[in-house]
Amino acid sequence: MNPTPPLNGIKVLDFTHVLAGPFCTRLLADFGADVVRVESTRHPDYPWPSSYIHADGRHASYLNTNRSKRSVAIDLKHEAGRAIALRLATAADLVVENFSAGVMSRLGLGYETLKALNPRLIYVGMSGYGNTGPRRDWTSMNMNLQGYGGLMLTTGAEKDPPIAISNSWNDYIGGLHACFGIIEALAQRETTGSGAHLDLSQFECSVSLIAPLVLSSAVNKSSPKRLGNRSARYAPQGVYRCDGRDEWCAISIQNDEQWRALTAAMGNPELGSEARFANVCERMRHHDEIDRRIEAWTSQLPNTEVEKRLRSAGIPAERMRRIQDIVDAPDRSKAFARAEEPRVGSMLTTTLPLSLSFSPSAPFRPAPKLGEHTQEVLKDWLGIPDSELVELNERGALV
Amino acid sequence: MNPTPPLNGIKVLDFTHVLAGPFCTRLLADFGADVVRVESTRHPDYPWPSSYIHADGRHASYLNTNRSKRSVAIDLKHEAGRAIALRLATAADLVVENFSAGVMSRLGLGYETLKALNPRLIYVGMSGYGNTGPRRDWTSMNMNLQGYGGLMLTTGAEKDPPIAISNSWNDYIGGLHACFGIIEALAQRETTGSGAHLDLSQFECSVSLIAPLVLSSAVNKSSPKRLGNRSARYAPQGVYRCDGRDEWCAISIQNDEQWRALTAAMGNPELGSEARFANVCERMRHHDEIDRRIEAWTSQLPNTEVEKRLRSAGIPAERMRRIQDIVDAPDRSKAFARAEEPRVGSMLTTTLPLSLSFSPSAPFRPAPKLGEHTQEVLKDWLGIPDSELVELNERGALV
Amino acid sequence: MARIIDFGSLAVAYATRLLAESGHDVIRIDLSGGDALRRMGPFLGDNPHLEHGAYHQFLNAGKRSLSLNVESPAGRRIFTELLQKSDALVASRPLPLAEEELRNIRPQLVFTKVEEEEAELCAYARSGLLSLTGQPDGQPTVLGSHMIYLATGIYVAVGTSAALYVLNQTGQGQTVCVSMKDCLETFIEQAMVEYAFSGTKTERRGSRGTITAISGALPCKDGHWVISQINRPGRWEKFMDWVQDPELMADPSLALDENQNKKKDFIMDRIFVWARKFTKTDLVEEAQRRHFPASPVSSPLDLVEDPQLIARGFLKEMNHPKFGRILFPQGAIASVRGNSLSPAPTLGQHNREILAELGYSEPDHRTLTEIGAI
Amino acid sequence: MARIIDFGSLAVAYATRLLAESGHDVIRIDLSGGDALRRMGPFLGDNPHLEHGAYHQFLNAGKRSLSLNVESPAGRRIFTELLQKSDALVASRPLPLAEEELRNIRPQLVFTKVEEEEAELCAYARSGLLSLTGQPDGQPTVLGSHMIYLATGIYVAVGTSAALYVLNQTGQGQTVCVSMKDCLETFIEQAMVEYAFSGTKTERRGSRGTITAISGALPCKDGHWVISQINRPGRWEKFMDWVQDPELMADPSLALDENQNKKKDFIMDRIFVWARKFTKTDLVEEAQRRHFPASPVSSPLDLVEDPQLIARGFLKEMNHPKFGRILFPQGAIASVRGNSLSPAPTLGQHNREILAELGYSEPDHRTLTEIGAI
Repeated sequence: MNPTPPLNGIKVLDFTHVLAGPFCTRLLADFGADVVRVESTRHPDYPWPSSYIHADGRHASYLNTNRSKRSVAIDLKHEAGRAIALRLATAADLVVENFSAGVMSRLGLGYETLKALNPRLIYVGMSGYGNTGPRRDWTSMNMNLQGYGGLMLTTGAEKDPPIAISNSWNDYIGGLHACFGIIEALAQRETTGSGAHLDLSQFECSVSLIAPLVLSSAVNKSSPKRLGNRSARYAPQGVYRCDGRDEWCAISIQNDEQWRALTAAMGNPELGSEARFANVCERMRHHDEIDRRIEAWTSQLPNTEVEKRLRSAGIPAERMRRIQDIVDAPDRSKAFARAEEPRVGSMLTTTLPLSLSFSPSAPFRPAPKLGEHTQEVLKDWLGIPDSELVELNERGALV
Repeated sequence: MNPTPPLNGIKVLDFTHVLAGPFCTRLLADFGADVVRVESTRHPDYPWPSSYIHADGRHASYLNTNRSKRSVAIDLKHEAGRAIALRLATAADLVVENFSAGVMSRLGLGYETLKALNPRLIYVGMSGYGNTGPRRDWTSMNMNLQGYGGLMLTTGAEKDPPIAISNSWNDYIGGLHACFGIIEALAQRETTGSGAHLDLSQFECSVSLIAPLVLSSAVNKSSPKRLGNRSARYAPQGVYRCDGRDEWCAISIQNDEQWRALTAAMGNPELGSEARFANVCERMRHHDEIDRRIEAWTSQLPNTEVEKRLRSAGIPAERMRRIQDIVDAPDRSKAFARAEEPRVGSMLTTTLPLSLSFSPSAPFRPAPKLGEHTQEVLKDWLGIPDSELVELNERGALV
Repeated sequence: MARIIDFGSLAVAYATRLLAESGHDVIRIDLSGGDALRRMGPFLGDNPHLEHGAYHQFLNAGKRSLSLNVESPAGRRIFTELLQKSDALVASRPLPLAEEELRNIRPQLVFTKVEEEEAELCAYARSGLLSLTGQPDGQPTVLGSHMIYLATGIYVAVGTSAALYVLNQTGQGQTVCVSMKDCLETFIEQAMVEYAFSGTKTERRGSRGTITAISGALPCKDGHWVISQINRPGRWEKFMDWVQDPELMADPSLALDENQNKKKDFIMDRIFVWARKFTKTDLVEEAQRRHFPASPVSSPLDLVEDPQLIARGFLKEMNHPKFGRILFPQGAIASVRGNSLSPAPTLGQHNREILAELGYSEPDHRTLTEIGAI
Repeated sequence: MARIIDFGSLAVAYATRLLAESGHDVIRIDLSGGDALRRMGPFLGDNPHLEHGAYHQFLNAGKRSLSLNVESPAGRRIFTELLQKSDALVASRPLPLAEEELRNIRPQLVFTKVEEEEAELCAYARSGLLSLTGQPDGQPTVLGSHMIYLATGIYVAVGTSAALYVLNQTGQGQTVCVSMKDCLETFIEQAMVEYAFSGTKTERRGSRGTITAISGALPCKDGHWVISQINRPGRWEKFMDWVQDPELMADPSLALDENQNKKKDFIMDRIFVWARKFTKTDLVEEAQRRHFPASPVSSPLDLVEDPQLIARGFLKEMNHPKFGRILFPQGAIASVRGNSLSPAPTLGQHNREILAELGYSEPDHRTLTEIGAI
């Protein structure tokens, strides 16, 4: 038996847009699933305003997020288009959507309808708040979930304003949870023979990541203190300003030995033998003072130098990398790889940052043009003859 | 300050007889207390029938148990004798007695009487069952306490008859507990200024040593299994018959490595690699079989040889020593030492098996002849002039 | 349902938590002295105790606990026997046996080998994410709640689940390798794409959005709220209908993307002045009525009472043996599946039943306790 | 009241138990994974668990528990600070610091250094005691209930108490050395004396006495009882009044010591035949009425209901947080002093209060928990 990717042969009908959904189905594609995006010129995907847009309307983010998938163009508001979508869903293992609550039902593609046609279907909703509950109709964006989901008020120190991450975050968190739920549902289908409806809430995915603090608040009747860059185990710990504009180095002193090594590296070994800094409890008590002492030293040096000196002394230290440091690094990690992308020659794309020793990942394929695979998929999945395709096209269902 | 023994200067008035009491006061004497035995020709001490009795009526056991003490002869049934005893008790720090319940009171030497005369007095009763409770009038001997106190039915294996130790045991246990209680009461007197009445029960001292099993029985409503020579942690463990009449060796295999070493020493290394003996759980299950295998080997060899071979292989093993092996051993332990004893030249006696780095033990002195120190003690403690002593003697109070 | 051994730190614990939410039999191998997870605050009832850690109570819910001294021969043996009866081992701790031995013992094993970073802050700095988090003029800051371990844990769960699916389909075991370092870098995807395609260098912006001009957290009467106003045709006008700010309305050109982006700080400042008169609830409910993505900014304590989390069963009442009736966060997967998790096990709570499953007797159990193997 | 640190195994634990019975503040330093004492069966409720061990529950009653990883720097520091505020350290475990350091840290310390034997059975064989225990024709056997450790423990308590007394009187600290090996040998005193004075070699005799002819345990209708008939003038006749055995009465010379000793097995066999028709209670009560030292032979379960132990408060009802209302053995010293002991502490139960006594804050407590120092 030749090893194949884990989800080889799994047919995914992908109704998702923006980021969380497409990110999830890209993971499925990397695992070898046949992901077919249902798109339409009437409703172009709008992931985020990007500085790169190709002539075919594809943004940079689309190219990265939707590579390795196929695209069928179907006008879901057209009766014949909807009929084709129903037939595709009947042939699919998986339908994924991240519309607002009720949209799929209004299109006649609700779970109950599709389940009746295909009892083995796994149907995944990925809306912001889920399709039930008082917030089901709320719309949400990444920043909403960062705020509502608790990230902003658990990040940063006591008395800081809410702090966000200036990047998508919840989309990835939601997409990863969905991907996990999907593979699990596929496995369980092998035992039960039945599909499933996963009405995922991205909000809940976000809250899950701070759930220990929610639990603590539920029992203790107060939110735990925000620690900022400090630790309850290690002291000192912080991100220290270095020489240069907005340059920083993270340092984490995990034991007394490292503390002494730090003070030695700072040229201040007598600090390391002071009783009031001798152990972690004392250092916690005098953290502010210690931070000032450390920063007086780090601010004289480039962060590369701080990092180098501390690491050679066995101290956990990492300078703050910027995006360009990561992307341009000669020893760039396995998280990114170059993929063929005809529109730009090749592009850097995110990989599955994990490897299975037996099952390979699927090779990268370029993001599709809108409707690029309509004919191919309708033949592959449904065996629809060219004649019928021509007719459907003429009726305007495949746009 | 010259170091002195811990209880230097403490005056002990010792009304004890047989073993538990005299053993306790010998410990006090070794700690430096001035122990004065109240004796009388009318009631000679009768510790146990011994093969050695000196012309002055002292048994071997008396000589060992009552060394380092002084003796005053007082007839407690004589009114003047009792008066002297009361004056001694008034001067004493400690009165120790192990009569049956009520005897001291009938002699007019009960706790309430003495306390009124000497509020700082520590008064210690050491009867079999204590001076209160439904068994207060029961008489008891070492074997009674071995049986009633639980030793006999916790020693040995399931279904064995009761098993005793053919030696005094509970007397030592009771005596040691009393000694501890006494030193504690002395220390507390320093803080409180008050004496105390310690109504010790030798029975309770004995039960204390198996109290974990009593507690277990209280909760589990059944006695725990008797393990004999086996262990709940180690297997195999046992006392194995060796070549010769009634020769034995104790072996305790505390881990898998020792098990393999044992089988190698037995010339049977394949046993050590058998899966069904590979770990302690398996060896517990097959303990009977393993014991047979071990004994088939040990019974071919003198126990000295078994011990030697196993110990050189790093296995805990000790041949069964008999009394004479211990006493005659050239490297005899610190538990015994020779002491001057004019009746026999010198004798082997039991020591305090512990050392204090600053406070020395008191030197050994020979056991007293009956009344040997009457005059001396009455002078030392009470300042009674010779004339009064002569008179008391004449009245027959000091016999 | 697979049997899965959980032998790791935070990322592994969240991965196996997800597997437990999904219905698998997860056995956490606990160190008898209590591992770092059990020792991680905050502590329920403010009691620093191995059974009170909030991370332990959340992450170990739905699992069974076997306390095991894997360094003792008997402990290693139990580990081996458990392995023989398990489908997956998810581990970031040093194993008591070599990797090739695992395969000999259990050829069909899914072995997920996770490299978790020891120094959280350093890992975050190294990944590039630190440069995206914090006030522009202040110290950049790590995400709260040790979230980056849990985020890594989802990848661990995904990889394990995929390998279990392959095992299920083909009988083939395999090793899944996941490094926290790689996982963290994937989360800069959006910034990476912008930079790779057009050289845009994303920087941290406090609590404001990067891509969308009108996006971020703002103070209001009783806390903070978030508005995220995607600029589609007609949206700006609808937004002004609501906000009615004369200075903003004085410049109709702000309806255009590029102008919004140029003046985004000015716009946000005006919205701030307007919004601070209202409560979170007023603002968010009115915004949602008008189809603007808005939301409150919640503290963990706020979330305890969230009607959506309660209505969907994400927060579900549990009668906890130690903490009584509490609202317990079931987790995103359990919530979707309608599962309720058992409370986190006490240390070694399932020793007896797991040993019995491995064929050990009651006396064996006692012996193994006495020798300190469990 | 002294503060005493308990840092040892069984013998030390019994010594410090006695000190706790006596009213001292005893702090047991517990290993965070649970030491051998906590792992020693039998287990209450038959549950092999660190809080269920009968030895732990008895020996640690009345003490406080501080869980401490003395190998960590912070743990060693706490140990040191505790030492500075303590009067005695009773230890058989390896110390986290050298002995001379102890004195530097706390010159007035009473340091009781105990050598406990690892291999109980071997220690017993080596001491000579094994040759005195068991059936004459069968395997000699160790005393039950790990009693020889507790017996050693009394010496440890005595030595510690004496040194504390000296400390109290003079302010002088010192080191007390106790070896289990030496202590065990002292218990052969009686046999040693007989041998040393007259060459008599005592051997084991099952459950019969050695010195007294008519002495030992005999079966009766419902178990066993013990008779110990010391031969004083007139006693034999009084005994015969009761027993009324024609074969014994046929030989009036048995009233003499030497004859009793020569025929002791014959006498005991006759008593056996007579006594097996009666119950323990019948025999013992009648014997005591007639002033013969007799007693029942009790199992641990029998002792739970013993009226004397209950009447004197040796067994006292305790409302145990884990096991409910139970009769709890207070101990021989507590019984004499009328003290009631608190239940054995759970592992680390007093961490908070002891750390507070040492000047640590609540946040310190959390940190020390997180880093695994406690």
